[in-house]
Amino acid sequence: MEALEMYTVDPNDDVYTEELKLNLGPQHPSTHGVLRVELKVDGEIITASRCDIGYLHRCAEKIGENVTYLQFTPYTDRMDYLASMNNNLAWSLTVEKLLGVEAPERAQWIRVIVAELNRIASHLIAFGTYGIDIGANTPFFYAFRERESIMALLERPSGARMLYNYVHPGGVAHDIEDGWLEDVLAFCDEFEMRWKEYNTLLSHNAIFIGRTANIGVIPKDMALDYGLTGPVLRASGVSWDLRRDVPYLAPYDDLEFDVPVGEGTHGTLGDCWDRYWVRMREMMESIRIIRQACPRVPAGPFMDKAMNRMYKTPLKPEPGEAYMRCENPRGELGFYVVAEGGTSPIRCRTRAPSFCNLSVLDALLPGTMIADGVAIIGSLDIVLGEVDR
Amino acid sequence: MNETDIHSKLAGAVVSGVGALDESAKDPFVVVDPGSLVPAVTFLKNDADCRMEMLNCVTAVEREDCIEVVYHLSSVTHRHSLTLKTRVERPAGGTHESWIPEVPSVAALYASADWHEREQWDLLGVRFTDHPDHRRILLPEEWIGHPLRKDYVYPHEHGGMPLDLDAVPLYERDEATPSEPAAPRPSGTPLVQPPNPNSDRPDAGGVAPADSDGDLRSIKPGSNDGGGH
Amino acid sequence: MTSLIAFFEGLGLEGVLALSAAYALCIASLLGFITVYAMFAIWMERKVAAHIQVRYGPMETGAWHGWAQSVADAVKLLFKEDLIPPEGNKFLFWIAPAVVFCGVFAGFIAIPFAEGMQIVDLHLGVFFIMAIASVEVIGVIMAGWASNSKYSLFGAVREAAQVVSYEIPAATALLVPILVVGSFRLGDFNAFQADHGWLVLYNPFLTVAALIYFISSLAGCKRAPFDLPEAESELVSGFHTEYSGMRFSFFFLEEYASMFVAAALTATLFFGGWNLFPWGGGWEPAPLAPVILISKIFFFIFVQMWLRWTLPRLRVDQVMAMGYKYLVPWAFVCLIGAAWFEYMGWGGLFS
Amino acid sequence: MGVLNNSLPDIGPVRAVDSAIGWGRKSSIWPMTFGIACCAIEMMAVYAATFDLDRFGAGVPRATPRQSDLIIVPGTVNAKMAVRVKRLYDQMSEPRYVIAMGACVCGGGPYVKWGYNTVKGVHKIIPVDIFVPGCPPRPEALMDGILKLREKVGRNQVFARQAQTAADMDGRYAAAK
Repeated sequence: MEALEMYTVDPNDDVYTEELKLNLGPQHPSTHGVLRVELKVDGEIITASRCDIGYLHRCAEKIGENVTYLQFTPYTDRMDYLASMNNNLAWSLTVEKLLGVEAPERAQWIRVIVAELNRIASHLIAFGTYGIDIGANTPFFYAFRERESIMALLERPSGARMLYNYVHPGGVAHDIEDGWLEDVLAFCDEFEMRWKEYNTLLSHNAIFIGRTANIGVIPKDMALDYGLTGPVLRASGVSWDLRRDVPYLAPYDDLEFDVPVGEGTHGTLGDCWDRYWVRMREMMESIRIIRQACPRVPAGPFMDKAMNRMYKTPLKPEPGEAYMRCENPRGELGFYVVAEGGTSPIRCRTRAPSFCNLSVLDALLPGTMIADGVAIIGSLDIVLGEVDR
Repeated sequence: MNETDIHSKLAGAVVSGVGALDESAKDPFVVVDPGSLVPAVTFLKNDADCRMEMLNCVTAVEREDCIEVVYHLSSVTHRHSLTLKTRVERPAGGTHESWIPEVPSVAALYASADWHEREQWDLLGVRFTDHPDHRRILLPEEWIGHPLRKDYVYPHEHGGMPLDLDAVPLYERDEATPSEPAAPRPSGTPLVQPPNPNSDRPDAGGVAPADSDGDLRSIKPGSNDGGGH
Repeated sequence: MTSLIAFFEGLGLEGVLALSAAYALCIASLLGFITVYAMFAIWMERKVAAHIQVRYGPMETGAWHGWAQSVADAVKLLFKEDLIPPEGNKFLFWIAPAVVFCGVFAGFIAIPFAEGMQIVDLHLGVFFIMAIASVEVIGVIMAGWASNSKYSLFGAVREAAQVVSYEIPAATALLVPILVVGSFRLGDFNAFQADHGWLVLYNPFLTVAALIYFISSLAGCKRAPFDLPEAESELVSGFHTEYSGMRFSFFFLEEYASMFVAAALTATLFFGGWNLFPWGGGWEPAPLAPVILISKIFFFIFVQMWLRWTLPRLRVDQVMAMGYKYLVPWAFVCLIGAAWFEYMGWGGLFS
Repeated sequence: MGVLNNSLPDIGPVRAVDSAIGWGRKSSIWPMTFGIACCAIEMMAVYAATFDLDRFGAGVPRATPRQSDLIIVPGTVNAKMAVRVKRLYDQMSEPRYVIAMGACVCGGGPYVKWGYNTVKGVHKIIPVDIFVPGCPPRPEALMDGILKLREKVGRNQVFARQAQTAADMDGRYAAAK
């Protein structure tokens, strides 16, 4: 940023530059959907920015207040559409907390496997689209190739390709078929090989490191102040993972996994490369979790019997409220539900990780170049469906 | 520390306005007066034993008799969390959207509160006093009403874009004979335009031309704005 | 050219008439060549990209591997609405693609495909190509400015900065073989390399110079990793954001044509021209010369495509830093080093 | 072409020119890089290696509306976005085609009842050529939609007068195939 310091705008000078207003989005190739950022630029350098969101506001919270608890599950799919399983899981856990029930053990282990598979799928999109943002198109195609395998795996128990509606309050919607776990393990072996390929192609590429290292640095205090969570927080050096620190599913206690934290390998702690690299390493941790979990899935029911009976009439929790949070691929997804005895809650609040992670953007952009701005937006890995809900 | 310890520390430190801890709830919560919200949050953030570094979520809840604002705080250092609530009673007659409750903003303490509070203003119409940038966030600035209120009336169209299922498509509309305006909705209270606190325009809250608010948004269509690449 | 004029004179045309007939024939055949080549190159680019990206690319249009894909694209673009932004400068917007195309088109006339098989045998051939190729920048700036779009303007300014900066290392690197051969005439390079082997192997400085020229030519052709003027993830489509239909296809054509010129210079100046083997020769049958040269050119075009679909894009300040901090000094080092080697009489691996 | 549009008699040579243009257009439908919501991910899957839309010559996503022929509207359009979608459509150059992808875009989808903010179908805003329902449609469904669009584009008449009878239409359809 040394260029910026000697670059001051003074209209009294004989030669001075004017600021230009540049509008990024809502239709722009690299705003990851319909984010709109209004920029003031001085040449290539951004001097001020303002996020404008809401281009995908789909009234999810209003719908949550009008439909039953079970009916809301598919709407959670459509919030973070890259990690539907994790969203289903968070919602189911919230309703279970409200009802005071717990899913049977088999369901819990299945939930862990599908959630981690979906975490990999989500990080693969982050990897692929980040490559496009930086100007390398090929990683996207590689990422989608493996993502298709994951989708095929998740399609078998759930019946859907992308928005699964699979994890329900009280368990999972269907049992897994025989042989599915073996296929998951086979995928793990294949993926490990592919992962190395990605690193050869993109992660350690000198141009890629040059574009992402030292860019968009989020210090630890700033990250906490903005309520950032997930890989974005961990890249800033805060070891905070709800799976480990606030275990919301019993199996996570029994599983061994590391929480990757940013190290500032190629630049400063908390820069874009760190965020990218934390995601890449998290994929391998997820593989590790799946490998441990697959042999340990116990026999038994996949759905709570009492809950299954309750589905015949809409669920009616006692008046009360519950806040449940889960570690999603993008960070802490929280559902805050207030029930007053009816078949639908009176308030159904979503604490979306992308929403909080995006709020830091306006603080990061000033002083960077336009190309860096694209790199920063990509490294935050937002999903607009979740930002706007 | 668990919630009880935090509550006793908090009750001891802040002079007034901290209610009892409701331990029967699934997430035990403390109710504080709106007036003592900022001191309470400041204490929770700065006290060495509490260290609530992170404000996870700000939620406004419309109840029968009041609007509640719920703060979920958590500490990364000590791995504990607390739910804090503040309540604004509904005045007599304040049943519809004209009633705008006011709660002090904590955006000066937590940067994350900025967007959360804007969202609650946008969707539920809770005004956060001293908020640095008190605008709508999800809906367009000229939107009428706050949709998560229980008595919200759904609009038929916005900014020329039809929102009804049976609306006539834009390109099939005959300019000479405009289509019949949709019949007014049978139920619901009359639409009252809420005042826009952060605008100096006299017609704030009314129908304004798109993208005409704020200095940055004044990029006009035709130059290089909005939808166009 | 002279032989063509003689041919027309033999047909009974005189003086100016024979000259203009010869020129018309040349221009027509060149236009045809460029169009056919560009269509093939675009198809090739899509296939190369697809195979790098574990897919097939065009398969349906035409029967065999989508060979007619570019033809269909051309037909489509020909019959597409031609939009001119009402707020922009209509005349400049209209003429910019032509200016861009003319610059590159003129570069083709000096390329020798075989002994005597070139339109004009210029004594300053290398110089001419370098100079005329720079005209393209003017057209791009015209396009960016006349579009009345901020993204176009950004793309145009980036192009201006980048191309002008990379002319310096490119020209300096080209001076190295010129110094060794002692001529600007492109035909002389072929003759020299027939005697002494490929110049890229002549001495180490020429090897580095070849690399520097190739990298600079990538920047000159706006190819990745230097495709900043049309960086899709940042500037939508850069300077041609507002162009549609046929006018847009001229920019397409220009990009591929300039790739050809750059690859032709690389092949002629450093990689033996139409001499097949690195140790020189000149004994290949004459009809094979164009085949050899064009194969080499397509190899370099393939390398350009390969790089494009593998590497991420540099940032604008990194592009400048790379040009001025690394390429320019190294180009001068090569120039001085090669001069020293020539003075000492060293070099010439195969001579 | 302007005045010549659909004004020449429907005879053999004109028809041949028309079908050549139709062949060019249908073989080279360049979509716009445009993503809104969930469906955009499935749309990306269609471009990606497994499905590879480029086989049909449609895999050149252009970022600018000026150069694109097809706008796939992939995901819920709300009041704020609808203005932009309309403007994008207006900025495209003729001939332009629209595919409505997904239930939300075809008619409101899951948000039809309680969505105070959503436009119930993008056909309220811009004319749509092909509807691809599903939430989200599988990539195969979108591929099918694009193939249907190819058929539609291929039998379009540029110069010749519009077909008058159904039999005439069928003849053209067979010829275009």
